[in-house]
Amino acid sequence: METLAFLFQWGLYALLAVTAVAAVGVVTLANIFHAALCLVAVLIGVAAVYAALSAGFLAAVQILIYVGAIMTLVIFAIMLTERIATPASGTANRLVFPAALGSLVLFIVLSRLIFSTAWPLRPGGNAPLTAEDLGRALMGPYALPFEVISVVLVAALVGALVIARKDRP
Amino acid sequence: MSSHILSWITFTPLIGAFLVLLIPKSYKAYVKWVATLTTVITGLFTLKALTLFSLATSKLQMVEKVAWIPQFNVQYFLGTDGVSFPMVFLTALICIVACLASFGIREREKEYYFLYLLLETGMMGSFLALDLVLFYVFWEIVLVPMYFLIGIWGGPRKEYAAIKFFLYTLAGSLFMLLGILALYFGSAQHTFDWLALTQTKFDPALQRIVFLAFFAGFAIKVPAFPFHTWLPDAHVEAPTPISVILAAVLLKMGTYGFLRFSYPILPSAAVWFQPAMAVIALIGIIYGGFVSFAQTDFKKMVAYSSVSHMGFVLLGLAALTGNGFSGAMLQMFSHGIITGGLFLLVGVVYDRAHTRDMGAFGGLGAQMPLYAGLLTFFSLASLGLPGLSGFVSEFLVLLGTYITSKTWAALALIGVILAAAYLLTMIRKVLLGPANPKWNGIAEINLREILTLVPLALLILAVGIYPKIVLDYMTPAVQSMAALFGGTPS
Amino acid sequence: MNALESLRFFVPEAVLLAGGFLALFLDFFLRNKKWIGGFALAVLVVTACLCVWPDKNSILFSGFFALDRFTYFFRFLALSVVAVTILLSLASPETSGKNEGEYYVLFLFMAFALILAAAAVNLLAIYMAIEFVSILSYLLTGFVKKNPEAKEAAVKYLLFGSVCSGIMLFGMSLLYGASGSLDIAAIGARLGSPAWTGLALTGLLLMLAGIGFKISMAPFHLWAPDVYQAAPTPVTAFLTVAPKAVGFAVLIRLLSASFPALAWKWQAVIMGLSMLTMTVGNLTAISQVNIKRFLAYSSIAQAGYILMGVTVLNVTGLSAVLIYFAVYAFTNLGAFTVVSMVSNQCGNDDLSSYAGLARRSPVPAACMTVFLLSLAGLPPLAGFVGKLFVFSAAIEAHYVLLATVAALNSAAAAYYYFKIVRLMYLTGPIEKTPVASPWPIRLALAFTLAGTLGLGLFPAPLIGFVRLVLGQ
Amino acid sequence: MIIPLEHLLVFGAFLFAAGIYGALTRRNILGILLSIELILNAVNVNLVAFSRSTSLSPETGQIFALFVMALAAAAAVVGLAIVLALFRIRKTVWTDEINLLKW
Amino acid sequence: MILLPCLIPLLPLAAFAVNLFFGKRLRARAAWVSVATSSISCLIAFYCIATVVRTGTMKAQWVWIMLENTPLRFGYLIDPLACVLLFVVTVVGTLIQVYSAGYMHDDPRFTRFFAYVSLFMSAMLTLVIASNYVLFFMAWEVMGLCSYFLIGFWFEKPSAADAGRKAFLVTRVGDVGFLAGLMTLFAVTRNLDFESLGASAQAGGPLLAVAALLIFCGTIGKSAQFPLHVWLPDAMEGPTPVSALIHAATMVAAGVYLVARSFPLFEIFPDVLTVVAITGTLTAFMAAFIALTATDIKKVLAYSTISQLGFMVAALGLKGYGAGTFHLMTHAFFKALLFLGAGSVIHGTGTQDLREMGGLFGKMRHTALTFLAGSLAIAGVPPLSGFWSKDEILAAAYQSGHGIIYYVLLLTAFMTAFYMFRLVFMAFFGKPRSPGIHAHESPAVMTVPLWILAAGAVLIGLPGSPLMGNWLGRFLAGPHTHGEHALNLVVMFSSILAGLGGILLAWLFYVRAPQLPGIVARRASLLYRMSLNKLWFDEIYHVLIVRPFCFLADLLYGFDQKAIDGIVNETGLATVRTSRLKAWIDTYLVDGTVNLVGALVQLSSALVRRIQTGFVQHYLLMILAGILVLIFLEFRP
Repeated sequence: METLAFLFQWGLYALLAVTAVAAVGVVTLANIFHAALCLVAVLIGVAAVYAALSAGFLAAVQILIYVGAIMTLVIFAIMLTERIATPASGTANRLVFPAALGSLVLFIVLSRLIFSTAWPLRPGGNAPLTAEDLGRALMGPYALPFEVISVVLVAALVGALVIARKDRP
Repeated sequence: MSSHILSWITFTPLIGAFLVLLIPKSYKAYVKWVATLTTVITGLFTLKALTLFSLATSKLQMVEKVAWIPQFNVQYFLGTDGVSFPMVFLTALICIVACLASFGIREREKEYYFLYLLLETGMMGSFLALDLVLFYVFWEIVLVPMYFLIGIWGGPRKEYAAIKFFLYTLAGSLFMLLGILALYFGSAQHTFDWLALTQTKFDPALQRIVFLAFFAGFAIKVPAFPFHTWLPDAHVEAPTPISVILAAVLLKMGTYGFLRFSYPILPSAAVWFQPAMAVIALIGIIYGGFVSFAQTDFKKMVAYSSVSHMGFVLLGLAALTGNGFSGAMLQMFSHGIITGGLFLLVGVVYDRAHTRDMGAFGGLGAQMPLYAGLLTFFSLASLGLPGLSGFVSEFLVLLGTYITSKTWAALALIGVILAAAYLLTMIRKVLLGPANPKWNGIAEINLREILTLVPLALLILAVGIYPKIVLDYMTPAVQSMAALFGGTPS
Repeated sequence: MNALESLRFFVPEAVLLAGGFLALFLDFFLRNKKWIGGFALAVLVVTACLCVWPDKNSILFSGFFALDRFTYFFRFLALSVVAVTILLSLASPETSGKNEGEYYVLFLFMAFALILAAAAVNLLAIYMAIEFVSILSYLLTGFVKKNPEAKEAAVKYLLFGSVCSGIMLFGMSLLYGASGSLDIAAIGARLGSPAWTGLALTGLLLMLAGIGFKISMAPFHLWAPDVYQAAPTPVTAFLTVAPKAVGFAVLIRLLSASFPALAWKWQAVIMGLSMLTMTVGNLTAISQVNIKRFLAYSSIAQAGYILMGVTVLNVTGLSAVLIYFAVYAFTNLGAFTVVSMVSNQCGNDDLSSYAGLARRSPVPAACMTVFLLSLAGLPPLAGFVGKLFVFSAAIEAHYVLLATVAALNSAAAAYYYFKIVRLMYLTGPIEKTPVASPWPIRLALAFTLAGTLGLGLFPAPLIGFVRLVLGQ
Repeated sequence: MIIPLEHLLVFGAFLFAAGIYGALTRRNILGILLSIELILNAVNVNLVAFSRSTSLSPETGQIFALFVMALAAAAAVVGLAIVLALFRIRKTVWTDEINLLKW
Repeated sequence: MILLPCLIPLLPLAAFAVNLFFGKRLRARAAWVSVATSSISCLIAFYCIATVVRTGTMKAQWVWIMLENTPLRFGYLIDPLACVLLFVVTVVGTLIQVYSAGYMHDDPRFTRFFAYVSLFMSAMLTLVIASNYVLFFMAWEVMGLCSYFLIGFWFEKPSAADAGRKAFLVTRVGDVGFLAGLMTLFAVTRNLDFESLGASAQAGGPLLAVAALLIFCGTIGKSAQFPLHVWLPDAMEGPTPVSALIHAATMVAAGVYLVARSFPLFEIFPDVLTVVAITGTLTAFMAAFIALTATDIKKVLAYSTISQLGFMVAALGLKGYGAGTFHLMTHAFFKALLFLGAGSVIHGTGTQDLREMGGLFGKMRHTALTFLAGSLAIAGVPPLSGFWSKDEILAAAYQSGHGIIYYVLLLTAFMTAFYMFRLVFMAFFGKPRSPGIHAHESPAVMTVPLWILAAGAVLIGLPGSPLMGNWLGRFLAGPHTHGEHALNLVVMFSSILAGLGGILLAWLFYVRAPQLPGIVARRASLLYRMSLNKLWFDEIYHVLIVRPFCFLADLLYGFDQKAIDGIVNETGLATVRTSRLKAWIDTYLVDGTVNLVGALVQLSSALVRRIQTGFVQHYLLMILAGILVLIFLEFRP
């Protein structure tokens, strides 16, 4: 049991590391297509983290919505707008140095904050949620936001349709 | 009607302004007559108020008070006393005169008279408002028509002059607004009511800050020395009637502000600021005099002479004595009529010759003898010739100042000499000397122009010979003011 | 209150939503799309009529949205702004065409989103409502066909907004983690102790990115000029007012509910940003040549003044914000109404189109002058009342520096407002034909002009109403 | 919890910082959109982690995360639509080429 | 009845108004309006004088304004001193106006001339009877104004226009001192009435001495005393009757009158009196010295006037209150006579240059004879009027103990006789030097006043002479106890000697041996050039005052343009008429916003704009930087 927990723990760390590397890949890889693939990796990695945190429903949604829907869309868009064989040069702008510095400082600041904060941990942690729990919540207290989301999606689709559709004279 | 006489005085021009707007294009010729009639009616209301005015009291008279923004204690509060009434009278008079002088305006007449009458409402309101916010409102209302009047109908650099005038004054008045708000929050009862504020004793530190804030607003309008640079531009570029109003009324709004608000509400700060005020006044007097002397532009010379003469008003204020105050008030009045007249005269010759370069003239005394006589008369009044109003006020200011500081009075006397120097030089260049053949056919000053000047001249003479006719209106107010600063009220 | 109980209070919003879907439905049948605009207007009016003055403040939908007087105020603001925008759109060639139906639908949704945002009292609700407003704004910005600039602006807007909302979300997640709750009042209660200062402040600053983006507060304002310039004029008119208003509503709710204990910290931040915002806005506005871009910077500066009221979050400050917003809405929409008239006629937004406008069409020029003077804060126009109140707030709290900077800024601002006035009155007309003024524009102009003059001359009712809203 | 909360949070912060970096440096607009997804995922990691450890009611964090995903989807749809529309007119997706509007 | 004296100045004022407004219709009758009013004033004045002689001082006062709590009263005060002046001014004034009617006959601005002269009469008479310093000062200034108008009467001539301005400005300097003196006096005594001056001045104190000195500044300016005498010679640009009336007989004597009026104040301070005496003496000598070489007939008389005024001032400074006033009276007559005579000469010959005249005696007999009478009077030949008054002054000097003053004055008296007879000999005797001049006698309207004045010049000394028991002195001294000078034979003898010696020397130089002046001039060339160039006063003032003044004015204006208003305005002026104006306004208008900071604003505007690169990732970087900065600011220790 100990060993399993140990393995699980280190496995999770490894997962985090891999995901982080993939994230770096998303932002640094010269080829946008590769970067998109890296993002898929990150998304899957994050989904795995959700699963590890016993948020299985969320993990599933992550895979379905993100990887399934959004990423397909993105990659489709990439292929629409750019040939895959675009020369690799010049995919980053001239802000690399200040951006790196800024991001680094931001990361350090946030890390320091994270470690210096005494997080008010709930003793024993919250119990894991089932899909049913979430469903009840969405139909209960979160009913209105849930409905609003649907409106947002409708509006977004209507608008996106108008904007993206080809003009016929 | 007489119960709301001050409102009538203030808003009659506004009514007239909208009437002017309503005149259809085909009746364009009547626009100026409607406007003139409006100013005359306003003048009649002022005369009516004159009969109602009691000389016996320093209290506010003909008060009108209605809540305007009750949540903020802002009132529609009009009233008059010896400080404001002469200014109201002056405004009414000058507005009639300048309206007559505007007949030469041919371009965009409707707009012109609309703005002109709007301006009159703003000026009247500024002098009559006794609620600080209301005062500020009127004060700012003045700016906008002024901007257009200079900007549309002005000289070659009109746009520059207009915006410069506008921004200068606006910047100053915004600080004034801050000061007004500071008084509001500094007063226990949270009020903008002038009467209540004068009865409140403010903390000296607050007084100083507010005084400085007010100073920014008022000194720019006066204009006191380092803030005067808008003045030559605005005066020179403005069309003649507007220069007249600028010099005769608008500048007075600054010193009126000191007299009405800064000094009675913030007496300890006034004492604290006394030396600085005197220095600013003296610099204005002497500096203005010298700079006037250096001018070759006729109008600019008169403009700079205003800096010098308004310095006397400030000096009278700085003296903090009864004579100083009455001198300052009288100087406001007499500078109004004198410099107003001078600008009219500059306009007369400019209309004919289309130049204001004094060097281009010469010998006009022979070609336009009537004009020469009037110009000489107003110049002499301006240089403080006894028997004319300028002398009395300068004398009172000097007398008042002398008691406070001999040095100040002595320095101010330099200004008296300077005034003679630049005005006589002007007369020498324009009227005297060999006649310039270029102006041989130049038309003599016409009847309408004379009509605009005569009332002013008569008033100058009357005040100069028997100043009590004006001083009597001011005396109670002066005494209560002097009492604030340790003067002995009788 | 749970969802079912809450619905009773939610009738206006429900009507709005229903109207939106109905309009979408009607779009399939109606050939003349202007009718949909008319329908949308009708929906807005009906909604406004259905709004009932809340006797007491209640929290609806299990703690997501507050139905209080504050919401009530912003409901009206949002509805009026959207209504005026639709009026402008009806007359604008930019927004006319095949897709006009969807356009009005989006605006009805927008009204709904705005009200939600103003009512949100929960981080989730705040995020959702703001994101909803943002998404609709991106869409509306890029709505014009074949306008590369509009598309470009939409892209910039989208990228900028997404990053900002990402940053805000991160801040929200931290706050949530530290407090264990998404309710802004609960956050305030949990994070009140000094031990939480660091985290709460970081959370707030990160959230400021999102809210600052909405209210175009420096340094989060950079998107605004580009977007305002390129978006269709009615949309720009809308964007300069409504999203800002709800941004301020959210900011006020957040600061007063979640961070009252940190006031001594954030007041300095907001004050600094207020001065920065007005200065940057004014300085940059001076050298603009495009009227919409010019008004964009002006609106940035105006946001700076409004932030003065936020800095002093007491009754004076809050009434200052609300009053300023009311007058600013009228004034700015009024200015854009005239801009819309001119650009409908001239087809461009160059300042040079305004040369000699006073000769071409005196009435619009005079109205524009009134609006600009009001923006400059000159009495007796509405803008002055707003200025009076924000200055009062600063002076009352003894923020002399803030007041001084604001005063200097106002003077500088007057300069560039007068630049337009100068063009209209002091220069000759390039073209002689007067600009057209169809009835929707006239209606909008009359409405905004009445507001600008009326609120300036008789501000007492508005102030009374605002006091009532604030429970005084 | 298998690993300390702080470690998860640092992971989230890293994703966040990386996303910010990407948003700042990617020349391709789609690259920026990818980076924004990274940021949103960072937030979601945080939310889920908090919902397990500090949240007063367990479901809030996860539901928030769900909403973030949904809204991200909506934003992505709109974003891609706008990018496509832009590409159609300007034939570019590179940020430094979309600067018609400035100053 | 109480208002009767008020008519004295008001009548000429009415004449002024009538002539000014109805002059066009009056034409030649204008002169008679002036003369008539003046004559009536003269009669009223005589009546008043008689009243004063019989019953003592006449006075009345009304409140003019309130100076805080002190009322400032205006009114008249006719005491013996005022009587003397009233007599002089009305009589001489009227005569000169009669003369002017002839002299100015052909001038196109004939009516204007009489308007001015009437205004002057009004002001002068007001001054004479004024009861109060302020009213006095007001009249004083109006007189100055009339002087300005009349000097510049022929304003088409630049030199006349300039001279008027110079006169006004120079006297203004003195007037300002006078005004300051008034204020000082008021501040100390709270009283500006003449009548109670003696009583209120008893308080004393150094400030009062300063007041006296400052008041004396007025005299220096108005009576052309050193160092402000420079305006008077230039004032001769005016018509000659004006020179006679204003710049010889009356106005310039007002300064002396001022000192006499303020005598109760002055006599408290011996040091001040000494200053007055020295100023007077210096002026008298200096002017006489310059007059020695002057060649313009009016300039000689002008310097002579200055010199004689110096005598009067010196007399007052030497406590010779009666002597000074007496000389004022006699001088008014003989100097008016001399000027009118000179006017007649100019009228007859058309030139003012002595070197072109000569041998006029035969052609202008009336003029010559009367002129000779005047010259004898001024030279101090007994028993003409000048002798008596000058003798009294010399006696006062002799007794004062200031020996040097006495000798200087005596020398001056000698020089006076010399230059006057130099003038007489050059103009009336010898042969005509310039062939182009065809002299003719003036009409009766001019010669009759000459004769009347000549009679005055001869006889007017009598009331003050020992022959009439010093009546005038006693009359004047009524309130004062001093001023009595016993007949002093030494002084009288030396005075006669000086006068006759001067005449003799002049005869020697200009009749007997005409080559002598040239020789003397070569021998004492420095002295000669000093005299000829009027001691370089004008040049020195030009360098020391006028040039720095103008320079300062230009400098300050430049400062105003450049430093205060920014360099932009200068450029603006240059580009006003170019099409660049608009661009210029746009570029520099910010100057208006905060003036000096203007350019800065424009610059920062340009800089701030640059942030808006249009490049979305720059914006994002700004956000990041902004947040980081805020975080650091908030978490700094």
